[in-house]
Amino acid sequence: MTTDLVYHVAGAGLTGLALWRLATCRDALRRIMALNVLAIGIAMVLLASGFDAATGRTDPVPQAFALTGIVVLVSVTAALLALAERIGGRSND
Amino acid sequence: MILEVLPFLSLLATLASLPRLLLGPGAADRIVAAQLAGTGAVATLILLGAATATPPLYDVALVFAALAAVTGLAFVALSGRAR
Amino acid sequence: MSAALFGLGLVLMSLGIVFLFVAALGLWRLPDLLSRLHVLTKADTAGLALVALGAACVSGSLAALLPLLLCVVLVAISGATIGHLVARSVTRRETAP
Amino acid sequence: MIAFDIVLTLGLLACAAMALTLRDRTASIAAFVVAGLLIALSWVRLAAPDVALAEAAIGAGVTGALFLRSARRIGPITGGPVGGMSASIAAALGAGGLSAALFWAFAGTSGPVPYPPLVAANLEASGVTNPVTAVLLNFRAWDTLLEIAVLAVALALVVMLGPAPVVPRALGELVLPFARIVVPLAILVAGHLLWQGATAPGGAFQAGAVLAGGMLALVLAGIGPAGERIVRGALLLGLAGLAVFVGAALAAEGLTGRFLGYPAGAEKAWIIAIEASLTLSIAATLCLLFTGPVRRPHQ
Repeated sequence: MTTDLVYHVAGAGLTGLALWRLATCRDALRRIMALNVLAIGIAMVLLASGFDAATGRTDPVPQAFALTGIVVLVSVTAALLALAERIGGRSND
Repeated sequence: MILEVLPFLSLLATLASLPRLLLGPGAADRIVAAQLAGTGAVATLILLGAATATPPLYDVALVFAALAAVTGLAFVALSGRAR
Repeated sequence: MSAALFGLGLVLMSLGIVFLFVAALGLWRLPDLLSRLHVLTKADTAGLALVALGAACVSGSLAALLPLLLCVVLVAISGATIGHLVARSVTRRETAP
Repeated sequence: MIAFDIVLTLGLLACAAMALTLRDRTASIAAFVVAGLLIALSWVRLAAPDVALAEAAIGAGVTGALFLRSARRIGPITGGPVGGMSASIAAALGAGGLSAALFWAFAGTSGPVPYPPLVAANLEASGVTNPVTAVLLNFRAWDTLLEIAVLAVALALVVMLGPAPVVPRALGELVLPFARIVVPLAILVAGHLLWQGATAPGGAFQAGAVLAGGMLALVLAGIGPAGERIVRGALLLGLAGLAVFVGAALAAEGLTGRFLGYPAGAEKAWIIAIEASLTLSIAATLCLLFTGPVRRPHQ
């Protein structure tokens, strides 16, 4: 039982949870949130596979990917939320 | 090693605010619970940094501390009637 | 000297964690929102301050002191402000028609 | 520490499940914010402090505020699940199968990987000593350029959609001391992260996200810069990051003949200059993604 195995399981669990909600939920906000959880789960799996338990270091290349992914994720989230507001929002705030 | 037990205990204290987040009853109770979890996360990061002697973790704690109020502020400023 | 400092740091950190648990307990047990806000502004801030002080003792370097101090100041101000604002919005809503 | 990891991931899964299943909007968003805290802790445990810094800044500062804004505008959750019980079970089986496949594909891959020795061998030539910054702005700078392009596209999309501007409630005078102390300190932290990004965890994304969080705090406190001209300026600043990056890439091409290949000896200066402009641009972009552009004329 090592650290990276724990995070592999957690990342796969987050991914599964998010996929299930994406498939079964009708609410736009909930779906965008599920998309966020999905991206985090994938990043966790990626980082866990780059983690070297012997040295306690993580491969810098997956780290850079995860970092890029987080910034892209927040911009995509903002764009999707603006779309969701436009589609489903009450006309007068 | 006692230094490694302390972050664990602090993590437990952080997670202890989750029932209040789940039960509510009001929206403000849930936000207060999240705020409290934020402080707990700062404490956990500091303890992890002390336990593993990695000062970069203090920077992560600092970022959390600097932005701790933004979610609560958004909740208060955007709730209720618009001006 | 450094062993004494280390021991002091451990004691302070443990005390801080006790405060954090007290804060969590208060969040569970206190009856309403306004009393729960006490937890946010007092027990939690005190706990974090003790933890940071202990960590500064354990790491034993002055360079680590500045970020820790800043953390405590920022969390104290944020907690107080959010506590005030939440209380304000709740009481306004209760007294307003 | 294995107990710490297990409890942390269990708490994370619980928070994510709460965020994705609770019927109350605020509860769901609060659980999502707490999940963000736990995710940053997970990145710390996975020895990725750079990622943890970005997650902390974006999770604590931007995402929660974004979701709260949209929840306020869209209203409470309405409508049941897609399909019935059988559809839900089928979806659960499919999702479970996919995540099991993901676990199976990645968990067995802990063999020797080529990247860490390669990065370590070329770190000297990259001009910086933080390996993550070296990958982001030297070895794989092309990816980072495209990422900035994604940010610019998202900004353009939000501008075209034109969401209603954020109008925060008046919060009274007690937010002023908060804004006078916390926001300058946040800016200080951002500068610190930018400066140390060359040698230690930190860099343009982390600094930009912290700066954006500080600006959001100002806007929400009702004392942020408003007005058409400032918003237009921020828009230009947001798009300027991409222009600077492309300009630097072309200039480097002209100087060295390689796309984004910095002149030898001056790598650090180039990287710091690009990062500094990216920080401002990312901060302006993230802030505008929250506040929205100028109100549309026909509204």
